[in-house]
Parts: sequence; structure tokens; C-alpha cells
Amino acid sequence: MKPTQPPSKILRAYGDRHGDGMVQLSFVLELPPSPRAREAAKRFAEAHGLREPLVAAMEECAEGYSFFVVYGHSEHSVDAATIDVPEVRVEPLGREEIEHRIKARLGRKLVVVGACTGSDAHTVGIDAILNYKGIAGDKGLESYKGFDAHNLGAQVQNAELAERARALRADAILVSQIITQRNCHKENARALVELIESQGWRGEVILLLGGPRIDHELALELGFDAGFGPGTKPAEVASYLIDRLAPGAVVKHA
Amino acid sequence: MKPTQPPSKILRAYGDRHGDGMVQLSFVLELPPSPRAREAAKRFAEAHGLREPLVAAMEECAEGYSFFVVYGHSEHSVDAATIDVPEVRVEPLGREEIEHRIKARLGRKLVVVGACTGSDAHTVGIDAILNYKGIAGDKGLESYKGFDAHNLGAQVQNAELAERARALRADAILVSQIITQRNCHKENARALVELIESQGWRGEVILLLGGPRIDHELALELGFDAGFGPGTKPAEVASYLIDRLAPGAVVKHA
Amino acid sequence: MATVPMDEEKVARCRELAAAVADDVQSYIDTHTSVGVERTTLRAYGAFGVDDQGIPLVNAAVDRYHAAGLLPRGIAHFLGRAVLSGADTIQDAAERLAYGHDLDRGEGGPTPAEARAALAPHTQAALDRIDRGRDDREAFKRSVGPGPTPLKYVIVATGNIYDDALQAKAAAFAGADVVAVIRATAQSLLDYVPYGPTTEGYGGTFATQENFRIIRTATREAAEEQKRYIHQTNYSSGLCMSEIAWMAAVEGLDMLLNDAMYGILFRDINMCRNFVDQYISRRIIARAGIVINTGEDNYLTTADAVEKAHTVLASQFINEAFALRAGVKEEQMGLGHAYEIDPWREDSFLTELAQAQLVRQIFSRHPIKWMPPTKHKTGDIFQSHVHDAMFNLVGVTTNQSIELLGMFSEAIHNPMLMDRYLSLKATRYVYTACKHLGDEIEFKADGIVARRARQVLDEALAQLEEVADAGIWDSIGKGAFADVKRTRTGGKGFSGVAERAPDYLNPLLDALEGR
Amino acid sequence: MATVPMDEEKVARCRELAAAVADDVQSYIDTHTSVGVERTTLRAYGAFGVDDQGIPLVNAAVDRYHAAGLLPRGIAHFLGRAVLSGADTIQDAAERLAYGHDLDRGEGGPTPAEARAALAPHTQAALDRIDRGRDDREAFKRSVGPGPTPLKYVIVATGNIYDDALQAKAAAFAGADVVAVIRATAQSLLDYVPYGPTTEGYGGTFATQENFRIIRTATREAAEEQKRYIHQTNYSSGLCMSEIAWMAAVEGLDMLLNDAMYGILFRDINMCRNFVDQYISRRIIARAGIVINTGEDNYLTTADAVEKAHTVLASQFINEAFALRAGVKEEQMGLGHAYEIDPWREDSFLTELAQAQLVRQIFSRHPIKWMPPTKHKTGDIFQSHVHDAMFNLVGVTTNQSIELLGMFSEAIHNPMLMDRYLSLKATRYVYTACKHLGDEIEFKADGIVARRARQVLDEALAQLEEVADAGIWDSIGKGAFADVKRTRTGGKGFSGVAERAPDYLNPLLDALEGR
Ligand code: B12
Ligand code: B12
Ligand SMILES: Cc1ncc(COP(=O)(O)O)c(C=O)c1O
Ligand SMILES: Cc1ncc(COP(=O)(O)O)c(C=O)c1O
Repeated sequence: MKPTQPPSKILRAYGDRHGDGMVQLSFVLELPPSPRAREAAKRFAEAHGLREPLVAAMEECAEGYSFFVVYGHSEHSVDAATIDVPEVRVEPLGREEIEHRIKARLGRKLVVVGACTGSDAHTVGIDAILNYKGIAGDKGLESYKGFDAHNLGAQVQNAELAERARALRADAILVSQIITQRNCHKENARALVELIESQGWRGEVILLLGGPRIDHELALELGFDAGFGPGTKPAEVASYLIDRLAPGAVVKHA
Repeated sequence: MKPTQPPSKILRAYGDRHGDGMVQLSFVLELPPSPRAREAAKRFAEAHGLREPLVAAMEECAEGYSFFVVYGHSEHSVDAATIDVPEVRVEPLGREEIEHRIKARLGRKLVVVGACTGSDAHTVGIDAILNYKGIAGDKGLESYKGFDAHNLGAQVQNAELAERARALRADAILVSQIITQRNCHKENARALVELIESQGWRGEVILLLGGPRIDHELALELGFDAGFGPGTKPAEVASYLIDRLAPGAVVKHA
Repeated sequence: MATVPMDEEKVARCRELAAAVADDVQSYIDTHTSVGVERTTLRAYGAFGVDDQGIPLVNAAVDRYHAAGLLPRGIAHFLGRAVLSGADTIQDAAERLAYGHDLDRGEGGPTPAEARAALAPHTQAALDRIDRGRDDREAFKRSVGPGPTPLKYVIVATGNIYDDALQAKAAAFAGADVVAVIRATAQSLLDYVPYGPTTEGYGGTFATQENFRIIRTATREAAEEQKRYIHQTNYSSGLCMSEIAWMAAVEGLDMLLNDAMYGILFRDINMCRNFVDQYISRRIIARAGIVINTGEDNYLTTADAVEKAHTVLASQFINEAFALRAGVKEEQMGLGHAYEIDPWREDSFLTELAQAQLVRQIFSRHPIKWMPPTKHKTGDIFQSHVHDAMFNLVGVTTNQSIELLGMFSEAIHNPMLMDRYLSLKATRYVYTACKHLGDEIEFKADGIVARRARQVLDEALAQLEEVADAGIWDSIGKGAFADVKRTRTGGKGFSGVAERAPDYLNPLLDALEGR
Repeated sequence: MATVPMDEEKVARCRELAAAVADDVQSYIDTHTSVGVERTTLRAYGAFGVDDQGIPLVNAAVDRYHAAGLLPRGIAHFLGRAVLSGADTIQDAAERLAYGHDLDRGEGGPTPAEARAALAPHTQAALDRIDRGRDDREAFKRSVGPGPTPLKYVIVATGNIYDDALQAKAAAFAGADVVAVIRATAQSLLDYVPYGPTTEGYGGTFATQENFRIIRTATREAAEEQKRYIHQTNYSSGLCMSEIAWMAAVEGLDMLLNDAMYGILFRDINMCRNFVDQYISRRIIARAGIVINTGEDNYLTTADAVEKAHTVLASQFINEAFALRAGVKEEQMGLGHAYEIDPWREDSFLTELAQAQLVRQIFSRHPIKWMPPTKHKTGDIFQSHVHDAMFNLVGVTTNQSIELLGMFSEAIHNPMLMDRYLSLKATRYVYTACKHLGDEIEFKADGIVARRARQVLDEALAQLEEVADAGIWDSIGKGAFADVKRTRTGGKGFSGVAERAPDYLNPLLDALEGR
């Protein structure tokens, strides 16, 4: 199912009056404050397509460097109608419904193995999804009778994760990546997929990727089945897995 | 005199590592928060020349509108060496020097007439320059024996200002413009110059323009002799006038 | 509770002095009228519309009688006579005054008493209209319920009333309790009220009756959507302050910027004119149950906020005294003050706390209006946002009633959609996180805060002694407030003032005065 | 002064219990060593450098002896024997241990006492080097003078030490008092210290001795330029915590992140290993006069900051007890805690105030390290900036000693140049504007703040009773801290621990222990 497309809609930024294109830009240039630096900031803003840029602030933030705040009317626009992003659209099922479907349609526990991989030690996100405690009142997968959830914790190497998942005959592997400096999360995530593919069991497992800078599109790009961003609730993940493994749930891909 | 030109210097924005081009952009688009809206914000940022834009915030700021904060690596740069802005370069003279030059070289008081013109009622700026009290410890022109300063106050019409200045045989007219919405300050300032020109005495008077959004370049463009921006001190204005009317002071035009 | 020492006797003495100041002026007010007052009267009776030049009917009529030197008898006198001489309606009568072939010089014919009698049903209708505005508004307010104090007050100012309406709804969505439409820069000096919906204005949007209606509809819709009452406010200030007060009353506005002296000090409006006009505006405001917001915050944009803090307090006493004389209740007096101390000054926050708490205690029943930092704002919007947070903290700690939220773009432009959104969000955070801070702390008995509060009250008292001694006319002449000096006959609009004749007629005013 | 009620007896009881906990562990520590400890010893004696695979000499030597089961006698034993057997220098001796054809099994030849005697001048030289580091640093600090408290602490973390140096100088220019170079994400689990200057690292820059030298030079220059002492800090944490402590000591660093339990809880480092290593690291720190910064703030990034506030306090008592046992003075104990309560919770600010003030009072001589909000930060940098301002306000009101400044981009990236600039500016504003707020207010005797402070102390005491009862080993096993459970033999680095033999030799440690 596709959500209804909005009618072609050219969007400009909006501040005071419709179509004014107002945006705010801040940056540092290697120049001490001066009329010349102000002019440089103006031109820099203009290069981004800002008309009538107003340099609201120019302050020396380090010796020989200035921090600028600029406002200007952006000449750019986007057409919202041309944007078609893949979305995991899960209408989360209730706890009972989830338990029921696993029992009725699968007749066994769903095995999931999760970890925060590579040098990343940020476990709070994966814990929120897997551990009993959950997040914001939504209990984690461990709390379901139908799930057998294994949380391997922090800084788990891809090889170790693959091995454990294989040994546990996992239905799904849940990978969390929080550190994104210079795109280290992408490399690390992609490497896991490659590893599993090279071992020949990619088809037997669902791969989920999550983290504050992850979206579904990126996850697909990296070879995962789905991606989950900030604010994900365990019930959403459960619902998605059930849709894949015990189909019938209301899951839409846009 | 020209200040030394810096060697050709291509500047990119700087955040973490040299040349990373990091800038921060914020704006509102008419879309409620959604993966589609996030993508729209990304593309909007890309249109400005931001590589790998990261949509850090997407929040519903009005029904059907989202506020975005985006970081990205700007691909734009400016060459600082090509920037040549006209600058009023005044090395402010001391009070005694000012008094002395007026007395010695001019032999009479310098007459200045100032106002905040049009519908603008922001007198604090022009008061700071003209009135005894001055600003930040620097007393206004009224405080000098050598100046005969007339402050006409707020919301003075161009015609009235011209008339009073003419009547007082003013050496200089000081115009303050604070309100800048949709460029009303420019029109108003230009109109005064045109009026005086049409009356045929433009050559007899020095015209100064000041305000938080004024710079020397803009003032020249509008037909004034000099422009003064935020933070101007009365002594700077006095020094400039003396350089023009009782030459010999250290005033440089870049 | 975080209270500051407050010498009750000194406060009482300040009130006495302010009363003396106001009484002195009141005797002038009671014997004078102005073109503004008379136009307001005509409007209230029901005259409306503009001619093909855009000149309002009420201006045409009043100016004609003023030019003829007939204003001292009151425009109502002539209106009543026109009714008696056969005008169908008030509108017809007013048109006769404005455009009729002959000017009625008031010689012979019906007496003032007869004119009054002829107007009686119209006088009643005029009062009913104000009362209906109030009743409707109050009923609706009861039905949705307002948010908690401090009320979050934001401004919209696009220049276009339709954009304003959209921005007002956006503000309500983001958590605003009060929406003000800022007025175009030039309007306060216009000696007439523009007509109809307007879409062009610099620095703000024209205050017209139609604009009031458009924005009121929008904020009423917003209130229904948000299930929270949204207060609407505008400016009863400038040369048309009393006409605007009437427009606001009948269009159901909740608050008005309205000050006994602002026009004199900040718009160079003639003192006599301003004092007369403010009185009538406040008589209407009193009846309509509108909350006024006085303009003492403005003093600190020209004068130093530490040195001249006491002038704010002194002026608040004076504004209170004038308001009481116009029948305005304490619960309607949103006395203004502001967070304008140089933020880089040591302990500036403590100094602000002292003043805010002092004002809160002295005017305990008044819906105090607390204004944000503006003067020391720069274009560093990040720093500006923090500065506003500290202002919010003082607001919630000292329990101010109405808080005009600071905007991080203060030094740059009129607030935009996102500026208001972020400001409302940050304010909500500070109010929630620090909700009971004021109940939780006490100030040291002889600390910086307590000493500062004492000093400000002492200085205000000293100033009031001087002002009462010299009278307000001369005091303003000497620059007692906001470092601004004005003369009794100088400034704008003086020619629009007239001494009332012994048989001056204004039945509406009589009714508003409870006579 | 804004103080909270603090029951002295309960505090004393907490200290007693923490002492019991630490004493229990200390008896383990005193009978064990680790590869980390032995490498530190070698380094301190003067061994340095890496082989062509990048393996440090000290690792090659220690690993070899550990593999051979010889570590229980102490690497110094073998070093002394190598010196006695003709090595020219310590470096030469260490190289023999690492790469020599034959492994010295310690059979026959010089006795431990002879080995000790042979090392005596080198032991003294090692101590002198630490003392010189301290003296130089302290002399320079006296000559330029530090800024006022709370010290403003910021981090740099570009991954490239040369960029870090530039950013560090920028931070000093903008007002920082302390500069920390954040360490690359993977380093804490490396069982060796990388060598030389490094220019690639994710999430931070590798801690190497050369990097310490480069950044120390930069901040020393900055101190001269700014005429204000700039403190330099890094991480003595992870599998090399004691080696890094030594590097920091000789390179003149001022502070170190160093915690008795952080590695166990947050890096899954084996308990035994961690307890042994932290002790030696702190012995060096004590001698070097370095200020430690403990990591209790981290608890609140995994556990709820309201529910688990007392675990922070309990852990501070434990960290204090361990530090005392390593000779660290109270004036060197920068106990950590953090502003991590959900900002949208009612009165969250008051709850933070209570904790901050309680910690300040209980640890009155300690240079408390106050950490900013991180967990509840979002990508709305404007709101985040305000959140940090409230954190700053608590910091200055309760007079914290070292304040790690919040960054508005916390939820986005490692801080950039402008982020630090704006943070420092806003902090300067809050510190100045609210300078004497703490002296000025008092908290209501039985208000929200006072009750909260009592509750936290009571809960900490109850937890310490439990921990003392079960012992720290089992308590951590049950998840007493940070909701994290660890076992005694689990985690990283356990294989690097060895029980000391009766004739274990470590003259340097003996000297550091004052023996
Ligand atoms: C808590 C925290 C820590 C804790 C981690 C404790 C722990 N056991 O996790 C401690 C203090 C140890 C820590 C350390 C470091 N941290 Co840290 N930390 C944070 C912080 C404050 C919060 C992260 C968090 O817990 N969020 C809450 C959780 C619930 O959200 P989440 O992770 O997004 O998870 C949700 C979704 O994304 C999704 N999700 C996540 N994973 C998955 C997986 C699957 C399969 C699914 C379906 C869903 C899903 O569901 C979750 C629930 O909704 C952030 C800043 C911030 N405010 O974001 C910095 C932050 C992430 N840390 C950062 C850094 C750099 C570090 C260090 C490297 C710093 C250093 N050099 O010392 C160290 C090293 C850690 C390491 N080796 O990885 C940076 C990362 C920068 C970047 N973008 O690369 C951040 C952004 C801070 C900053 N501005 O510098 N950190
Ligand atoms: C104080 C103030 C007021 C006071 C003015 C009192 C007075 N007598 O001046 C009051 C409260 C009355 C006021 C009212 C309004 N204001 Co106002 N106000 C400000 C405020 C807070 C500070 C301005 C100020 O005094 N700066 C200090 C002085 C010393 O600085 P300065 O003017 O830049 O002057 C220096 C230099 O520029 C230079 N200089 C200036 N003039 C000249 C002239 C010469 C010849 C020379 C050589 C140098 C020189 O030297 C000076 C000393 O260094 C600004 C916001 C801000 N923080 O900037 C808003 C601001 C200027 N106001 C604004 C607006 C919109 C209004 C109103 C229209 C709002 C309304 N609709 O009600 C009204 C109407 C006023 C009108 N008709 O003009 C906007 C303007 C937006 C824009 N860019 O167009 C601002 C930016 C606020 C905002 N964000 O909305 N305001
Ligand atoms: C009482 C009062 N009236 C009016 C205004 C607005 O100015 P104007 O007179 O230009 O509408 C203010 C400004 O803040 C004010 O305080
Ligand atoms: C005591 C301590 N050590 C170390 C670190 C840093 O982590 P890592 O072990 O990755 O260097 C922290 C984090 O804040 C800490 O508190």
C-alpha cells in the first residue's frame, strides 16, 4: 500500500510571510571580525542561494576566526510531491495480539539476537528494544512470552555476533549503531551483511538496523531489511517482525 | 591608503577539522513531521550546497509545519582576497585634538543636525552620537566646545530635516535609520539625498547615515558620504567630520 | 516564599503622592475634551465608514465642528440635535454633521437636555454593545478556560492581517496564551483610525476594526482547537487611543497596551491631549473589563535599567492612580516592567529578581506584565535565547502574571514562526522545571536582593515626592521619566484639545462615569 | 547560603560503610598484580618505544613474562636482574626482557633484595621524574594563575592531535579553564598504549605520550597568551589506566578521568583487573598531585536520574574510600555527578539543585566535577542551549568546582569550534549574572529541595549498607550500579591478572606507598 501522494507542492522556507524563503545559517570562517569578514560572510551566504543576507552576528570565536549568524531569503525550493521515501509503516499491534500471532501462526518462540557492534558502546538504545524494562512504558522484547531475546551488549564484533546468531538459530539480528563520526556506522553495518552473505545464510535471517541516525532508507541501502530511527518503541519492532515471520499484521511499505 | 591585501585565501566553513565546511541551517517547511518531511529537509539543504546533510531536529512548530535544524558540509567557499569593501577607517582623535583642530583650522563651530527620520522613532542611536551623555563612556558631540549639535529627535520628515539643516547652515546632517523591514530604511534615506540634490545644495553638506543595519558601502550606495554601523562611538564620528572639514586627521578609506 | 522587605508605610505614602499627582491632572481632564474623545463618542453611538478619500466619517464630522470652534459643547450635543431635526439613524445624523450643507452652530433649537433625551436610547445601545462584547468574551473564556500564569504572550507583526491570523494560530498551537498584533510604526501618530482589512504595514499591522475582527476570529478558532483560551490584545495608544479602546471593547479583545504617559514620552504626543484621551480610553476599558498593559518597560530602553529602576515603580504608582480615577479595577491593571539590565553586569540576575519581586508584592492584585530583555540583545541568537531563559526564570519565580516572551531574534527582525515556537518551548521548559522555585527559597534578610528592593522603593518614593511637588506637567518638562523632556503645549495633537463649555454634553461619558 | 539539611551521623556512617567495602577489595589488590601494573612499572623505570609491528616494548616484555607464569614475582625483579647481568641502561634491560634470546626464569642468581638494590637509583629517577612533572606544572600554574571556580571544562575530539591543539587554543581564547582531549572510542579496550602522534581516531583522539606532549605545549602557550592557567586533562581509564596515569604525570597533566569502578560497569572490564589497576593509577596520581574526575555521571545515562540519584552518592563514597587507600587527598578528588533529570519533569531544576548542593556539602573539600545534561538532549540546539544554561545556574549557585560545559549539539556530534564558543559565552553570562545567588538564598526548611536531599542521603546509606553487607563483588553482580551486572571472572582483561608471589618485587610501588 502506498500512502496518498500529496498534490505537487513546491515548498519554500517560511518565516514571516508565505514564500519569503527565510532561513538562518551559522558558520565559522577563518577571518577576524572586520567589514571585510562581514562581506565574506555575506558572499558565503549568497553562494548558498540566500538573497539579501543579513549578517546578524560576527564574533571572534577563536584568534583569527569569526562566528557568524546570517539570515537570508533562500531562493531554493523542494517539490514535496516528488519525494518518495521508503518507510517502515507499522501500526503496532497490542501485546496480546503479538503473543497470539506468534503462538497461533508460528507455534514457537521467535529468536532475536541484538548487539551494539564494533567499537560502539552505546547500549541504551538496543537495551530499550530488547530488555524487559523497555522504554517510555513500552516493555522490551524480553518481556514477551513469544520472544526469546538475547542481548549481547556493547562493542560486539561482527564475527562474534554472526556466530552467536547462527548458533542460536536466530530469526532476526538487531544491530545498533550510535556513533556516526565520519560514517563509521555505515561501514560497520555493511560489513556484517557482507559477512553473513559470504557465509551463505543471509536468506535465513532478518536483519534490523537501528540508531539515532538510522532511517529505513539507509538501512535498505546497507543491505538490511529494515531501519529504525530515534524514538523507536519495542512494540513497533515486534510488530514488524511478526509481519515478516507470521504475516497478516498491518505493515505497510511506502 | 589601502590596507595590505591578504594573500589569495579560499575560505571554507570550519567546524571540526579544517576544510570540513560545516554549517548549521534552520528553517520551516510547510509539512508535518514525517520521513517524507525529513527527506524534503535534506533535499532542501542539499539545494543550498550542503553535502551529507544531517537533519538533527524536525519538530511540529505549527499545525502542518515543521521546524528543522540541519548540519551539513557546505561545498561553497569564498576567496577573501577578492573582497574589497569600502571602509571608513578612522583612528579616533582625542578630545583635545578634536577641539584644537576645529579651533585652529576652522575657527568656528561645526554645525551638525541629526534626526531619526521617517516613521522611525528609535532615537537611542542618534542620541548616543549627538547628546551630551554619549554611549559607553564616550560623550556625544554636544559635549564638545567645537560642535554645535542639534538633535531633532524621532520621526522627523525629510523635508523638515532639510529645512532645519539649511536654516542652521549645517556642515553635516546625521540620519539614523533603525527599522529596516522590507528595506524601508533604504528608500527613506535615498529620498533625503534626492531632496537635497533637487534643492541644489548637496555639495555644501556632508551626509552621514547610521544604524544597526548600515555599513559604509550601503551608505555610499544611497548617496551619503559615509555610513556608521552598530557600536559607533561619537569620537569616531567627530574624527571623521574633522578629517573632512578640517583636514589633517588620520582618516583612511580602504 | 521568596519575598523582599517592603515597608507598608512607604508604599502607602507613594500611593498618596501618586493620587495627588493624578488629582491635579484630573481636574484638567474633567474640563477638557479632544477630537479623539469626540470621535470615540460618535463611533460609540454607531457612526462608521470612510469617504472616498479614506477619511472616516467621525473625523469629517468632528473636524468640521472643531474647526468651527464648536467642540466645547460636545459632538453629542450636535448629534442629538441632528436626530431631533429628523435624521433617520445615528449614521444619517453623523453624516449630516459631516457633510450636511449647513453647519449647526447650536444656536436656538433643542437644548442640551433635549439632545440628551433624544440620544437616550442610543446611549443605552452603545453601552449594551460594550457590555455584550464583554459578556460574550467572558462566557467563551469560561467555557474553554485559560492557561496557568504567567500567561505566555507573543507578538505577531507581519504587516498583513491574514498572515498575522495564520501566525497567531501557529503561536496558539505552540503554546501561547496571549497574542498581540503589533501595530504599524506610523499609526500611533495618525489622527484617525484606518478602515477595513489591511495587508501592508511596516513593523506591524494597522489597528482597524476589521482587522480586530479577523484576528479575533482566528484566535477564537485557535482556542477551540487548543482547548485553551487565547487572549487577544492590541494597542490603545497614540492619537486614537480612545477610539481604539472602543473598537477593542466591541470586538471582544482581552487586553490593550494603554498607558497614562507613554504617548507623551515616546511618541511626543502633547500632554494635554494625551491625558484627556487616556482617561476616556480607560473609562471604556473599565466598562469592558479589559486588562490594560502599561508601558513602563519602555523607560528602560532609553534610560539605564539599574539607575532608573525606581522611575518604573514611580510611574506604576502614577498609572495606577490614573486608572483608578477612570474606574479601572486593580485586577485590570497589567502594570508593565522589564528585564533590561545589562546582562554582563555582576549579579544582574539578582537585581532583576529584586525589582520583579518588589513590583509583585506592591501590586499584589494586579496582573503584572513582565517584559523581556531587548536593549542588550545582539544578533547572536543563541546567547539571546539563554538571556530569555533567565528572564523566564525570574518570571516564574516571582509569579508575574503576563509574560511577554523574549525572542532570540530581538535584535534582528520582528519575530518569525520558528522564533516564537522556540521561545514558547524554552519558556514551557523553564516554567515546568522551576515551577515551585519561588515557594522554595527565601532571600537573605540583608542580602543583595533585599537591599536592592529597599533602595528602589526609597528612590521611587523620593521621586514621587518631587513629582507631586512640581506637578506632573513640570516634572515631565524636566525629564523625570525615560530621560525625555516634553512641554505642556508642545508635541503632536495639541490643536485637537478643547476646553469644555459649561453645557458640554456627552451622555455616554456620563454613563461610563456612573452618572 | 543555600544549604540543604545534612545529617552528619548518616554521612559518617556512609563513610564507614564505604571504608569497609574498600578495605575488603584492598586486601585483594594488595596481593595481586596485572600486566597493566607491570607495564607501568617498566615505563616508569624508563622503558619506551614500539617494535616494527607497533607493539610497545613494555607489552612485549610483560606479556612474555606473563605467558611464562613469571609475573607473580614482579617485572621489576627481572629488570633488576637484567641490570645486574650487564644491561647498559633500563632501556637495554627492558629490551633484553622482551626480545632477549633466553627468558630469565628467575632461578638462581641475584635475590630480590639484590635486584631492588640494583634498581635503587632508577627507582629514585622514576620518582624524580614524577615529582618534576608536578613541580613544573605547579610553578607554571602559580605564575599565570587559574580562573575562578567553577572551572569551565570543555572537550576537544577531532581525532587528529594537531586539530585538537588548534581547537584547544580556540577554547582557551573563548574562556575555557580546562581542556580535555576525548579518547578514541576503541582505545579503552586496547591492552596497550599506542605510540607517537596520531591523526586518525573515531569519536576522539588516541591517548599517547606524544599526543599528551603536543597538546600540553599548546595549552601552555594558550595559558601564556590568555594569562590564565589552562588545565589539561585526559583519561586514566580502561585496560591501560595505570600506564596513562604515569604518562600524564610526567607530561604535566592536571586532571585525569579516573574511577574505581567505571571500567567494570561501562567497559565490561574485569573487576579484579580493574580494581588492581585503579589502585596503582591512583598511587601515581597521588604523588603527581593530579586531580581525578570520577565517572558517577555515567550512571545516570543508563539509569533514571531521579530513581537512581542515590547510587551516584553511594558510589562517590566508595570512590573516595578507594582513593584514600591509594594516598589521594580529598583536594584531589573531583567526584563526578550530573544534571541528567528529564528536563520536562515538574521541578526538575529543584531536584537537581538538591543533589548538587548535597554533594557539595558532603564533600566539602573535594573539587567536585559537575557534568551537563546529555541523555535528554535532542537535535534542537536552541532548546539544548537553554537546558545547559539551567545546568550552569545550578553549578554556580551550588559552587561546583569543575564544570564540564554542556554543548548544544550534544545529541548530534562531538563539539565543534562554534559550539564550544557559544557554550563558554553563555556560561560566562550565567556565572556573572548569578554570581552571588547561592549566598543570597535559603531553601525552605521542609521544602522540595530539603526533602529531596534527605531522601537521597537516606537511600545512599541504605544502599551502602547492602553493598557493605554483600561486598562490592556481589553487589556489582546484582546490578547495584548503573543497572549493569558483571561477574568476578567475566569481562575483559581478566587473564592479565596475577596473584603476587610472596617475594613479589616492585620498589617503585613501595616508594609510592611510602615504604
Ligand atoms: C548515554 C551516552 C553515552 C554513555 C553510553 C552508556 C551506554 N551503556 O549506552 C557513555 C557515557 C558510556 C557514552 C560514552 C561515549 N559516547 Co556517548 N552518548 C550518550 C548520549 C548522551 C545518549 C545516548 C542514548 O542513550 N540515547 C537514548 C537511546 C534510548 O536512544 P537511541 O540510542 O537513539 O536508541 C533508540 C533508537 O535509536 C532506536 N534504536 C537504537 N538502536 C537500535 C537498534 C535496533 C535494532 C532497533 C530496532 C532500534 C534501535 O531505538 C531506541 C529506543 O527508541 C548521546 C548524546 C545524545 N543525547 O544522544 C552521546 C553520544 C551518542 N556519545 C558520543 C560519543 C562520541 C561518546 C564517546 C565516544 C565519547 C568519548 N570519546 O569518550 C564515548 C565512548 C563510547 C563508545 N565506545 O561507544 C557522541 C556520538 C557522536 C557521533 N554522532 O558519532 C554523542 C552523540 C554525544 C556527542 N555529541 O558527542 N555515551
Ligand atoms: C529601544 C527599542 C525601541 C524603543 C525605542 C525608544 C527610543 N526612543 O529610541 C521603543 C520601545 C519605543 C521601540 C519601539 C518600536 N520598535 Co524597537 N527596538 C528597540 C531595541 C530594543 C533597541 C534599539 C536600541 O536602542 N539600540 C541601541 C542603540 C545605541 O544602538 P543603534 O540604534 O544601533 O545605534 C548605534 C549605531 O547603529 C550607530 N548609529 C545609529 N544611528 C546613527 C546615526 C548616525 C548618523 C551615526 C553616525 C551613527 C548611528 O551609533 C549608535 C551608537 O553606537 C531594538 C532591538 C535591539 N536590541 O536592537 C528594537 C527594534 C529596533 N525595534 C523594532 C520595532 C519593529 C519597533 C516597533 C515598530 C514595534 C511596534 N510595532 O510597536 C516600535 C515602533 C517604533 C517606531 N515607530 O520606530 C525592531 C525593528 C525590526 C527591523 N529590523 O525593522 C527591533 C529590531 C526589535 C524587533 N526584533 O522587532 N523600540
Ligand atoms: C503603552 C504602549 N503603547 C504603544 C506601544 C507601541 O508603539 P506605537 O505607539 O508605535 O504603537 C508601546 C510599545 O511597546 C507601549 O508600551
Ligand atoms: C571515568 C571515565 N573514564 C573514561 C571515560 C571515557 O570512555 P572511554 O573508556 O571510552 O575512554 C569516561 C566517560 O565519560 C569516564 O567517566
